[in-house]
Amino acid sequence: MKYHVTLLIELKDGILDPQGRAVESILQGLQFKAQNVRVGRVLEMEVEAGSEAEASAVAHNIGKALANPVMEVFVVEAVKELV
Amino acid sequence: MKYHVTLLIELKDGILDPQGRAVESILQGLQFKAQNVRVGRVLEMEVEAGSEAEASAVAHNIGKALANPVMEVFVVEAVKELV
Amino acid sequence: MEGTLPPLLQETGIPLHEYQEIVRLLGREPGRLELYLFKVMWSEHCSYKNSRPLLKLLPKEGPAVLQGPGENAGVVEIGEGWAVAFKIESHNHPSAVEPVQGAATGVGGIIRDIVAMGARPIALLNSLRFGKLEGPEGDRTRYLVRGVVEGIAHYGNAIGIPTVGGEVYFHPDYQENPLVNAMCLGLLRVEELKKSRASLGRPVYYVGSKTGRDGIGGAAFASEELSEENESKRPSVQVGDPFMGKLTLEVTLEAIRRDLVEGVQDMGAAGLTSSLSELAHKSGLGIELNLDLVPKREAGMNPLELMLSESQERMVLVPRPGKEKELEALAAHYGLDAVPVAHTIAPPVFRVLHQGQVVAEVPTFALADCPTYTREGQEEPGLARLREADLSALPIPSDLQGILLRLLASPNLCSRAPIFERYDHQVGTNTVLVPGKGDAAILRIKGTRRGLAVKVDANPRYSKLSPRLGAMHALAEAARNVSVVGGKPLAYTDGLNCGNPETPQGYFELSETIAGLAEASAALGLPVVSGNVSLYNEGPNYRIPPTPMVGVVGLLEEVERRAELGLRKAGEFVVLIGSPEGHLGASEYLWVVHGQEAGSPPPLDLTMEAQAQAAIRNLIERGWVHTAHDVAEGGLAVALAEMCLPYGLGATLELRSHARPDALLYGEAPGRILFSVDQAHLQQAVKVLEAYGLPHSVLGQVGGDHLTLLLPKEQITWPVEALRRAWEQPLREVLP
Amino acid sequence: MKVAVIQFPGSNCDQDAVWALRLVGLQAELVWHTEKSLEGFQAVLLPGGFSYGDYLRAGALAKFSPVMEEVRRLAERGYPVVGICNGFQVLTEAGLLPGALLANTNLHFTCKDVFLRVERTDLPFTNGYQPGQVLKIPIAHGEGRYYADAQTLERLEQNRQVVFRYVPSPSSPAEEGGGFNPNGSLNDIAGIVNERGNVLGMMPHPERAVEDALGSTDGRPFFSSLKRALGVVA
Ligand SMILES: Nc1ncnc2c1ncn2[C@@H]1O[C@H](COP(=O)(O)OP(=O)(O)O)[C@@H](O)[C@H]1O
Ligand SMILES: [Mg+2]
Repeated sequence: MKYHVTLLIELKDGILDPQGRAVESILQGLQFKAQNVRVGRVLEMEVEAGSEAEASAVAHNIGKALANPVMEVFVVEAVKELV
Repeated sequence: MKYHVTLLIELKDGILDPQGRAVESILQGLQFKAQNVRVGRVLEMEVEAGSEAEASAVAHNIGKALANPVMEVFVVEAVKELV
Repeated sequence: MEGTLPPLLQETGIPLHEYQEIVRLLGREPGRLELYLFKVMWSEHCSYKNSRPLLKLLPKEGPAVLQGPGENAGVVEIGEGWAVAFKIESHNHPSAVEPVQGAATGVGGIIRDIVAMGARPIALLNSLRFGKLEGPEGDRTRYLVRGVVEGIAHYGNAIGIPTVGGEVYFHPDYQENPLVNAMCLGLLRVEELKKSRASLGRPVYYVGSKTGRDGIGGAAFASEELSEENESKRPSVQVGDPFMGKLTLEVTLEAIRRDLVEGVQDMGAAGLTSSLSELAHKSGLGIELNLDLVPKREAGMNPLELMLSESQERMVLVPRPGKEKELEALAAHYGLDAVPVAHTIAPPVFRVLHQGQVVAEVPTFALADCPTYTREGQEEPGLARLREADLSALPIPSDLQGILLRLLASPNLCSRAPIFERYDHQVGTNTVLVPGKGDAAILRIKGTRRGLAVKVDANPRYSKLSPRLGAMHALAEAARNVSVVGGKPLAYTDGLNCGNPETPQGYFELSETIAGLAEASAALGLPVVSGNVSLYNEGPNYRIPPTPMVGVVGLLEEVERRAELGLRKAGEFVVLIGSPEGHLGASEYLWVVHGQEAGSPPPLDLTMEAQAQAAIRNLIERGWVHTAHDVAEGGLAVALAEMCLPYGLGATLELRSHARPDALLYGEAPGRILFSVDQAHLQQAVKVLEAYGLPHSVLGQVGGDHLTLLLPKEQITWPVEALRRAWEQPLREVLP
Repeated sequence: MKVAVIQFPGSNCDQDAVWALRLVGLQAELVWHTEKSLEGFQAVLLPGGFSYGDYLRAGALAKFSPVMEEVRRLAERGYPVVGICNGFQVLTEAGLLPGALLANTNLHFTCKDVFLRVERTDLPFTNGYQPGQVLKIPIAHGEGRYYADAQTLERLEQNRQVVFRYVPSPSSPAEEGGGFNPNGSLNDIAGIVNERGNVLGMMPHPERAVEDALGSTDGRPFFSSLKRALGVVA
């Protein structure tokens, strides 16, 4: 079966996020009340797996392979079966 | 009240995503069965708003300001009240 | 407090005798925070405790030197009221941990050192060392190469300073410990030279990014061996922000141009601790810092974290009396924090306040006066035997033609375009000799007819087999590279990367390297004006070869009178300065073809070296020579091939000598320079060489699309296209 | 006749643009991005660099700068507006030019000489070139892949809004087959102009090719064209 996976890869807390900082100052300039903006990457993909649990596990391993453990954390945001 | 907002900004379907392709070939090299990988951005931030609906609306406007409609779409992925 | 001492010593890793010295200097036991201030200031990185006595050997004076070692960067006068500031700095350990950010922050850090002198940075260079590309280790090497190159490009391109040169070596001894050194060059008006100084009672401003928990303890960390047990000590990764870097640079330079500041200091390793205590110490004053005023990125940072943070993109500015508001307005214009976090005081102490309490108070001289060490060195056993190996019995390969293709395709000799194409080498529109076009980069100075030539060099194979001779070669070669483009070498900066100085071998390599540099400096008349020492590049199972990365800066009075390395005109004559025979010892050929790293690096006659360099500069200055190239790794055949590649033009040349053909084609020797000259000037050029007392030979003529070499007993021909194919590909596979 | 060179925080080719403009005898002045008026300027140049660090997307944050309203006004009034590299990215982000610039297909910053064919010489920026002339001009960018949807592309081609196109090096036609397009731009587009012909954006850097010392002078007519268009007598 095929699953659609959404994976977020974000900077660890405490690691400087220059992008987030720049976006935040622009948003504040535009009068948005936004704070602590952090910018990360989102990966969307399709994976083959026998079950949702298996797809989750695959997504987890992919996160591990792609995130830089020195600076980043990842979250498996969603796993959905594709029809 | 403060809300935590997660916003995804992604390339429209059909637009060549070389980064997605590069990630896909890395993943396939690692024997993952991943396909149609697309790479976008995730923004996490805190916004002030009177209600969840209002926070959603703010997030929506931020998405509009930051995404480029020529090639991108945005999704307000989550809005959660912060305690 | 007393009771907590033993664990505290364990925690900080300060040796007992140094602790006793601290107690003596203070006249009391230090508190925990105070002890940490000593820990970072007395680290090798900040105190040079093992290298300072040795560095004293280096000649530091010259007529053009405005500022020698001791400030943020060295400064040399270049005429018409202009001066150039430059320095090299290592970021080896951070780059091993996180290659992209490690390299990026290395670039950012060296830029701030140049800016702190009042100079506008105009060029960046880098000197990189990696392990093997082949075999199972290749994956990690490629990961590091990609990351480091990306980091350098990311920071340099965005901040808008061209990366105009550098060098890259692959050698198995760097497998566990890559080296990333960055050099920056800046231009200033002589009257705008700034130092790290403040007068009494002045507010001291913190300008730039907010402070986070970045790289806590990084300076101390950099001086420790990287080992598994150390894992927990790893600081949180420092992230470079070239955007903030650019704003900080503009604020600082504008403040200097408008004469708003009396002193400038960058905040580099050991952050607030080192920048403020050194500023006070150099000014003969004390300083009082209020941590509550420090702009913070994260909540709840304690004094220790604030004092040790190595957050990037921060500067220290001391306004002139009455200029405080103007400085604040200037920073606000660029959207930067500018806060008077400290002020200078008469008692020579570094006093730190936190929430109304004095949390540390130590004499500034005590922090600066780390005990120094002179040790006994001893050469690695077995190395002498390796160096004295008899290579005369080495078989002469039958396929001399194919060897050139192999050498051109070897990682140390192949095209660097896949790397430098990722660097903006033209921003600023001053780069008149871009990477790949010449042995050194040339930058013109707008508004004058002058130009600067710059190159950084070091041959790890030479230094491994003979640290002293290797260091001499590094300086000779960097200077030669500057000379062959037409620049007169003025001074140099050196990045000394070595092993653990506390071992006899590590100390031997460091001291021999410095001794070699000192000897070559004196002979070539080149002072050192700045530099960096990175020690402890060693682990339980490895030690890097001593790697003195020497960055030479030279002046062209007429930037139009310069040479590049490509042969451009058919019919020109190719002339070799020096002997056609090279040495096999420590050569690239010996390694690539025979799999050996042995023998001695070639002998170096510094008098002849200086003459050869003067002669080629003379020929370029006269406008007779537009193409020149030094003969380095890979020998004559490789150098000639490199001259054919830029314009696809070949040559037919005769090498008259009875040496073994492999030594003739691929042997190495210093002081050798190839150039081309048209018929009209050939005789005169030869006369110049004779006047300099230099051996030389006219090898033949430029033309066609083949490189043909006539040896006494055979003739070898290569299509230039075939040479190009071999040379272009290898690094493309690493950096597609 | 004065050209405003806009400085965004993070612009870094601003001084180079001023240098090139002055070299051909135009007056040029730097204008900080918070300025709200461009009174007294007859043309605007948005220079290369990394405005706001190119964070989020190249050019994405600069479009919010106060000066951009005024740039838009001048553009609407028909004044020449040029965006080079990052400036081109800002113009597309701000909607002053159609399309967008995406990450190069090679996924990295690329700095090298490329070849461009001049497709139109009836513009204030190109009147000094010959039709079809091939120029050697450097690029230096990581996000230069021109993209627009099919209708927009077709309209651009029909209206002759493509001004510069990447072409193979005249000396090594071996690159034929696409290798000459450095970033994967659709239709090999290197620079475009708006319908009215007064707003131009291009990824290559003509200001880096204005003197022999820099290896090419092919960018010089770009600035002298502008000077002629602005009616400055040499
Ligand atoms: N190998 C060396 N040769 C010459 N000068 C050196 C060397 N190493 C360090 N120096 C000089 O010692 C001073 C202190 O260096 P460093 O602590 O690296 O400065 P910073 O903290 O400004 O980076 C500088 O002036 C530097 O140029
Ligand atoms: Mg410094």
